[in-house]
Amino acid sequence: MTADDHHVHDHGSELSDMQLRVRALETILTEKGYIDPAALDAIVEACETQIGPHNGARVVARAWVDPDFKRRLLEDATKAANSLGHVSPVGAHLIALENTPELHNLVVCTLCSCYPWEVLGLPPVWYKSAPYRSRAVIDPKGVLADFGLKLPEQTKVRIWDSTAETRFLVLPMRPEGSAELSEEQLAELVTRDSMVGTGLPKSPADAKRGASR
Amino acid sequence: MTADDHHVHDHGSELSDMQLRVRALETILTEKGYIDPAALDAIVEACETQIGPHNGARVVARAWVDPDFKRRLLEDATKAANSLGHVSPVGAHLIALENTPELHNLVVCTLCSCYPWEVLGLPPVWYKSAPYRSRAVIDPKGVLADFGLKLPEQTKVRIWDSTAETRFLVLPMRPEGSAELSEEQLAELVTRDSMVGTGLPKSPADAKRGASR
Amino acid sequence: MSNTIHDMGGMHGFGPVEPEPDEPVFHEPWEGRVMAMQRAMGYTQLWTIDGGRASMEVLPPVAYLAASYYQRWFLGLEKRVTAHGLVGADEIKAGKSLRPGRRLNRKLTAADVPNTTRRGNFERPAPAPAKFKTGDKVQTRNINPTTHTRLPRYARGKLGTVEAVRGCHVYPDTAALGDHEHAEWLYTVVFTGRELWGEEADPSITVSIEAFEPYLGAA
Amino acid sequence: MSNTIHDMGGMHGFGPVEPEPDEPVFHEPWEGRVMAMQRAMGYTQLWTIDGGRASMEVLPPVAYLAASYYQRWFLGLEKRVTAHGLVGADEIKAGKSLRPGRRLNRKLTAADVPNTTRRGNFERPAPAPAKFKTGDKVQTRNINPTTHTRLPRYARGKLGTVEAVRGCHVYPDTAALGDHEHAEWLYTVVFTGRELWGEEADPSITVSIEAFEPYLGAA
Repeated sequence: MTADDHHVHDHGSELSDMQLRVRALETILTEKGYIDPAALDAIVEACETQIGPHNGARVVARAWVDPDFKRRLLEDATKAANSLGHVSPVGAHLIALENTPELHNLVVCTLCSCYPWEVLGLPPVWYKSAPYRSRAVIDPKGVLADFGLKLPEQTKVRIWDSTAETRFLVLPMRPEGSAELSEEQLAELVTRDSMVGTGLPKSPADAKRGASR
Repeated sequence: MTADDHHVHDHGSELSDMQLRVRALETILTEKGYIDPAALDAIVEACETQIGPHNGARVVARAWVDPDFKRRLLEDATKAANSLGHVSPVGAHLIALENTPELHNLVVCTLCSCYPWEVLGLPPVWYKSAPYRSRAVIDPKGVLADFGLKLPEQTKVRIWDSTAETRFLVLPMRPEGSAELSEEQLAELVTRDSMVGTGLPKSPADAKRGASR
Repeated sequence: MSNTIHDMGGMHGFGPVEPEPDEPVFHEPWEGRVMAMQRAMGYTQLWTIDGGRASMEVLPPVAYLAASYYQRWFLGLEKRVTAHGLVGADEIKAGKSLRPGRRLNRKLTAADVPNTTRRGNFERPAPAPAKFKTGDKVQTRNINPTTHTRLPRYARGKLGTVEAVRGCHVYPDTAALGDHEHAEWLYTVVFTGRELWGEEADPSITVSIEAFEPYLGAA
Repeated sequence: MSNTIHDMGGMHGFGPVEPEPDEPVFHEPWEGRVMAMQRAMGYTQLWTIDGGRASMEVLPPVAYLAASYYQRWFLGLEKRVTAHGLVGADEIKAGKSLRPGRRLNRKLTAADVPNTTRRGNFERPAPAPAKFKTGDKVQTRNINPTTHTRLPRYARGKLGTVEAVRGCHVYPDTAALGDHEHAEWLYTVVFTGRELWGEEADPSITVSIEAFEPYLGAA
């Protein structure tokens, strides 16, 4: 057993510890009148159902079909996203980053886990992990390779380190062969990873086969 | 229990694990004919008895009483130390660093644990620890304060990061009130820490009271 | 503290990124509770997001790295509620409240939740005009404060270009110390990969940070 | 790897230095055995001290930090003997030898030990004259290799002064990759605290590193 195995092993056994400790803190904060468990329930439910990458996908799909919306999105993504009634409200300083054949955008938060959760939901574990946070800024192509993504030779990569309260949403390129699709069908092609920059949208063919992420 | 406590706690229980694992590796290496346990015994014994700060102390004491030796020590510490028959043999590239009222020298190895072990013995745990390695180069006065050492206002601090195979021995200032002492008595005043730069030599009065380190 | 393990941009050795297929929003129910407690306590306005971050950054490095993400949030939250005198260490130990709570400015109810799924706005009126404009060459300062900052180590003392002026925002370095309103101009500053990582770096890479004005000097 | 957790100069958050009064040479008997095995295996000349260091630097960061010093040595040694094909992973697992060992160049005996308490000499004949001399201003290069180096992160891309020329020594960056003889000039290069840590740093501090010629450019 290495020291490393040791920690991995601990981790499992700590989970039930954590459950007890978290419950105790919630009890204390509730008894002291600081929090209302019903509010916590509502937050958890919102995270599990309401907010999520489907919101971002709708923004992207609209930008693909509506040049005027796309222009407004690149000008002020908060305002543009909030103009779509079916997207949950977006706070200040959302910034849309347009991918082109010449430029691929990749978003990271090296210092913690800043993420545009109103449009993408809570960040996945990998986004908050040391491997992603440490490597995205020094070895972005290696990181993309971990996601199975190899960009064309001529494409430059721009990494956005989210060090302040501005938040970044990648506007991926519309996939080939999607000319006939409706806005709703296009939204189905937009993956979470394609809006972070670690993936591309699904192709219409992939979507038919039911590929996910 | 915090995650931190958890690790501290593990540490204790790992010791016996370590004993078993180390013994197993020694058995394998011996059975395969790579090592001779008697040689290991001899190395451990040399570390526990032969090499140690008493060697460095003799070098320092001689430099305090013999200006010509001091000159030679500052020119080529390996050669000068090896000219003292009673000091165990010193390898190449030992460099002596003279403390003065204007300049205090402090030795660290930020990348691992490089240390002039022929004259000081194996490094203490603190020298190899993350707190010392991380802070000595950015907050040397804070580190000295951890050792209870406050330098005069006008004293500059020079930190030597041992990033190669050169090794550094601090030549501390001879303490006040030591004019009457013999070379052997002076050697008793020279502490390990005073030769790393994290301490000063004992004063003759301290030495009488039996202060150590 | 600024140069703690959380500032890991450019470090090696953490291994590959491992995406999890069909990852759930929470892996354990307690993770959701921690996230929700964080939001609910944030609503009291006793600290800003910067205070929250700072309380995780001071975790011992082994604890920081060994803890999972929500464990870190939990440890930070526990630290913050005790540091602010909201909960006693004895209560944490006992696992229950031992005395009445303090009166707080506001308390999040379930009815408020829909409004809190929108991020707060940290933009503030500008006390002075912006020093830099788009296209300006700037050099990031080499600062190493023992308090919170959002200027990562890898981007200190580097030459970059202002790409956008983002308005005037609450300044994290002072907000973490309790001044929740002091604001500074915020810029997107872009660096070449070679400026950050040396002449052997991939020339097709650029990296930007969101940099507050005190992080920058004219180049 | 170069930017791993072992390169911790200038980091915050590890807490105070805690000297131990009357510290023993070894805290546990196994520590002495690990130290001695390290020396005995080093004597075989299958790797240099740089290879030894590199094998510890690639430990996962949590393992590196959580392990005690001699645990780290042990983990590094275990990695090295298996990586060099001296011991099989199956033998490590079994805790005993399962087949005869390879023939090695030399084997340390008890009689050799007195000679091994003297450090090896890594100085080598110079292939070319030194590029720099005492007093020269130099700028350290900004390198971020994924292999071993002895140029710490905090001293990269900084202006310094050559204070001494130390001769021509085996170059760690290539030695760790298996070339045990390639040598480079070595210099003591000194920096002001302000160059390293910014204008707010204590002006009474200077820091030097021992820098190999490939780490340096003229300033």
